[in-house]
Amino acid sequence: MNAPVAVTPEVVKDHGLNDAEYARIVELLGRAPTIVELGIFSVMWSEHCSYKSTRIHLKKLPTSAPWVIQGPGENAGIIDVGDGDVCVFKMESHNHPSFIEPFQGAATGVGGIMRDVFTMGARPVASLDSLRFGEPNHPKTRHLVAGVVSGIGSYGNCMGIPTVAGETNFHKSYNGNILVNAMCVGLAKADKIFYSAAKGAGNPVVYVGSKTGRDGIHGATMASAEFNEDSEEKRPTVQVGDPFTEKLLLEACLELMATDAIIAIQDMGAAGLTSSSSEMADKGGSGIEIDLDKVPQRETNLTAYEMMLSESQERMLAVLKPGREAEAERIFKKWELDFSVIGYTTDTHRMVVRHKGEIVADMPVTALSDAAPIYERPFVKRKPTSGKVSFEASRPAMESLLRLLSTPDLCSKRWVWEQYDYTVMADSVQQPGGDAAVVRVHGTDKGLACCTDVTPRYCKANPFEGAKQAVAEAWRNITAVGGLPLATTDCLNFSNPEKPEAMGEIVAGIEGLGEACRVLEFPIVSGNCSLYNETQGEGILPTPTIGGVGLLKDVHKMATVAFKREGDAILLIGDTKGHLGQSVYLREIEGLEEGAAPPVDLKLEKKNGDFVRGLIEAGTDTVHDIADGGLLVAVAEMAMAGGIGAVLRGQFEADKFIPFYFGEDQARYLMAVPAAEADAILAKAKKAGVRARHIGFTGAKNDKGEAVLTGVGLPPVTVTALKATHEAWLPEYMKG
Amino acid sequence: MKSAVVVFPASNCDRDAAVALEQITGTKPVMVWHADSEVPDVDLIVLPGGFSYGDYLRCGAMAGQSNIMRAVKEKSEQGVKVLGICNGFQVLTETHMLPGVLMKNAHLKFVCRPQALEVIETQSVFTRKYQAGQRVVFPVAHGEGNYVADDETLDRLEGEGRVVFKYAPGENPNGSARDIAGILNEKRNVLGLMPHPERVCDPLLGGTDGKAMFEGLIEALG
Amino acid sequence: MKARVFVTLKNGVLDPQGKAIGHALGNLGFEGVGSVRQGKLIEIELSETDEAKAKAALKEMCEKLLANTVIEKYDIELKA
Amino acid sequence: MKARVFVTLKNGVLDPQGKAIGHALGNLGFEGVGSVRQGKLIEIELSETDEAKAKAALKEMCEKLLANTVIEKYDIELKA
Ligand SMILES: Nc1ncnc2c1ncn2[C@@H]1O[C@H](COP(=O)(O)OP(=O)(O)O)[C@@H](O)[C@H]1O
Ligand SMILES: [Mg+2]
Repeated sequence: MNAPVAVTPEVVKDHGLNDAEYARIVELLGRAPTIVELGIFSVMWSEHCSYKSTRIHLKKLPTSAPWVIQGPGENAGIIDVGDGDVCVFKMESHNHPSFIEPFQGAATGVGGIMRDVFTMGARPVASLDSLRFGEPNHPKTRHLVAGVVSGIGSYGNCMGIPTVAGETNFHKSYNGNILVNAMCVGLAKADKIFYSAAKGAGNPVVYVGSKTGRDGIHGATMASAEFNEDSEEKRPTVQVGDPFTEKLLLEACLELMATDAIIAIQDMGAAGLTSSSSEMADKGGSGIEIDLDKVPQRETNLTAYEMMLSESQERMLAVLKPGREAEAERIFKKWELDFSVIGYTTDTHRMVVRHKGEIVADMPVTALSDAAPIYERPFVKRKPTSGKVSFEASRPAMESLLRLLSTPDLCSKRWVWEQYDYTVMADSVQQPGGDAAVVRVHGTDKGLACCTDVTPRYCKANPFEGAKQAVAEAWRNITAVGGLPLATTDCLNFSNPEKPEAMGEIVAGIEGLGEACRVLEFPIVSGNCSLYNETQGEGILPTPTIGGVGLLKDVHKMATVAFKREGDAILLIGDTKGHLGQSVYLREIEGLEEGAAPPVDLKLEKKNGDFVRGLIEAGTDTVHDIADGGLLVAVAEMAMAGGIGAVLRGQFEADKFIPFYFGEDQARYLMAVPAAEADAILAKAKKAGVRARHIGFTGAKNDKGEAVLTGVGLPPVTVTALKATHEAWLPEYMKG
Repeated sequence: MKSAVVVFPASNCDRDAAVALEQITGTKPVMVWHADSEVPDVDLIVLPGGFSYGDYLRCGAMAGQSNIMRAVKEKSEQGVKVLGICNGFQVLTETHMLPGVLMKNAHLKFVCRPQALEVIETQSVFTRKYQAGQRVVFPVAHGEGNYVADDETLDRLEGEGRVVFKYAPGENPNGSARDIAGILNEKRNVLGLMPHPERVCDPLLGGTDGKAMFEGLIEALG
Repeated sequence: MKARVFVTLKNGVLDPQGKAIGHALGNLGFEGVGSVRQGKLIEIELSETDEAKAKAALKEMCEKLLANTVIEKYDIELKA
Repeated sequence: MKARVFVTLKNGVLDPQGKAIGHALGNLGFEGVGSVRQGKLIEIELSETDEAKAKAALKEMCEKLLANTVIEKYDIELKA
């Protein structure tokens, strides 16, 4: 791209702009765009940056609550967590880059989301990762798992931010299109929040961080185009992450933020300099002029086009109060980072870009934001799957349990999280393996509970109920550790919005999220959409990943899943109807993916959850929500975590074992309480109108004195044997 | 006891170390920047964990060449106690203040987990509050903790009672020679170890086994 | 036969390690150090004695495993 | 002047990375692969034009920073 490129119809098409969109650009400018302007429009109007297919639907999501300080629209969402502390968080996808180069793709995904959080003045305190891979026996899967996990670890570990929770699942629909969703949670002080609105004219615009190279040009447009067979061949330049520089950038930014020199600040993420400069001007109602000759450059002969579209990592743009440049420069030099004043804000509402003495772009700022196309794409809502499910009622439940515990989806993910430093910062009070991670607010007794959740097979069967379930499960996981769920972030991974069926999944999914978030008072404060997740026409399972954040007033009262004492009564909270449709049991044991997704009664969720949280606040310390795999899997997890056995004595008929043990009814929890307190709790539940049953005791042992899991229809198996099965699959698989 | 924590670019356990020290000693340690060339007058210098300089080239290599390490070395020669944790241990071997090197973990992956250790040597200012043979659990979190030295060095370390911590038998997380987790220098005033005692000084974080190290230091150093 | 395979980052790909090394050399007082790039050197012993065949095998190894050709390039050197 | 510095593990020092590569090559079906060792290649641009002086500087860089001579050895190659 060294010689000036003519803007021909082919060039326009290569930029992913259709005829109508191009005509609109010409109309907005009153002339044909230059190549630089075309590039700028193409990234800003891409699906990734403009949300053109989803914007009208996203408007339906609830985004406010008394504790929400900043909803969607900024770099990250912000909620009040009391005492002048605020929590800043967001999740983002890095799916396509991670498929092409798993290590760097995942690493830069983590780096990008961390910048979104610290650009708002927050110190990141926790990182989470929601991962979906293809089938284990697909030839690429192992390599992708290894690369993605070590990429996430290498970035987070070097940054010194604990990676505390996530998900790791496998399904054939992700064979050619894995999902890597990274979430970052940070803490700031309410009076030290930074925004991206560059208000006022004549203020210096400064560039800080790493130098600009030719990294990831077209990254943003790549994330918006369907994969086909030769995109692996095209091999677009992937970005390489430099966590060391990012760590310096974090410290330098926080140091500068401690002064009052900053008017606005924004990281350079997708579409780098283009999106950061135009969005800052747009939000501030100002204009911006930048001179590309002042941009620190890593390579020679970078064109204006390349500089505007480069996605080099670890860079930030800030607008300072006039006269504060030297002070800021001193800080960035101390941290050995590049610093350059590259322009000024103006009052023209235009973005003007100069290069080598010439104006290479000059456009109204709103042309890139408000004027971006919005589509009301046609959609059809598929009928949700339904019908009776078939299963063999007499199949031995214990054998099935052992098999389930060693399936790719239910096995222990220790192999993953042991590659992440989850203890750094010395505030991880609940570590991976529980329902939600809990990170103490440094220097206080408060804790943030966080988790990521979604069950894509439910979303496929019923996009609306499935999306509700994702929110409900996140809410439940936070509740299960004793947290009050406050707000969510999302990563809406769907397939091609230009196909009415897929668009139908998107629309129903967003409606489901909206309903659940409203009823549970769990608003969405940030997030992102990743569309076009399909390979050769085959879409992924709809995967609206939910990242939840909640608050514990006192981390000493946190609950964990591990059984803690022998002789405790095991209580089951919630209704068990034995819903086997779309369950893991049906898929793994019967080989069937059929039936309706479990219905989610949000009022019931709330009632049961509030009841459980109340008990935790009153001292109950052992709680687990019931999710994938059902009740028996949950009991096994509690036994394995505590190294203590259990006996289940069901008052139910023999032909109902399977639905009782493996059904995936929602709104349920298990807890273990001292036996002497069980009756009082059951009475309390009755009063609150919450279904609760005493289903067994902890502490079962065999005649050798070993802890066992046993019960009606369950011949005893030692907890050690359960654990061995549960821990074996992933490390064995990764050995190859 | 007066203490200092050295901060390198991309140190990331500097705060953890400072919090543990403050909690136990009651006074805030002095934070010393890597580009400084002097260490204030203290009784204990901590080289914290992290990824100094991104751990690029070799872990600890670039930090080992920093201004401040010249000063730390001098102080240690005067008898000031130096505690290198994780990346700090790597820096100590890179500056030859401790023998041997820390190579990539034998399985080539980063490993983070609670790690059972055996206290081998209690004749040191760092371990005097532990019992010989005591089992403790400290977290490990490193990609390069595989201690390597020639047999002669290893024999000497063991013979002179300078191996203070070993990974519990059968639980070596990184392939380290003779299960070595932490060693002393000849003068016994410099300790390097891979596991993180500063992350287990609070029952909420999974234990308090690390506390005795800092309590021992206070007892000895006042 | 002995082979040396050099795997280096493609031009234009950011090399954080090289950058940091260059920086450290500067801090150590070395002057006139320009760009620094870090790559891998892999030494392989092969039982194959035919040079052309060995080269072909090595090339395949690079493509399949030794180099990540999205961001790296490789060079092969043979010694009998 | 351009220099290539090769930093490799001394003989006798165990090389888990090399071993893992050897293993992976075996799994991929490559036959006749003997020992595999992995080292570093560092490419440095120098403004120095005198070969002897450049060599001396590079040697010092290796001793001070680029190699850990407890386990590594180094080799310097100069190109004008
Ligand atoms: N990629 C990952 N990174 C960190 N932790 C993970 C990852 N995958 C799974 N985990 C952890 O493993 C545990 C089990 O995961 P999952 O079965 O998805 O939990 P749940 O059913 O409670 O949502 C959780 O504690 C989760 O945080
Ligand atoms: Mg759960």
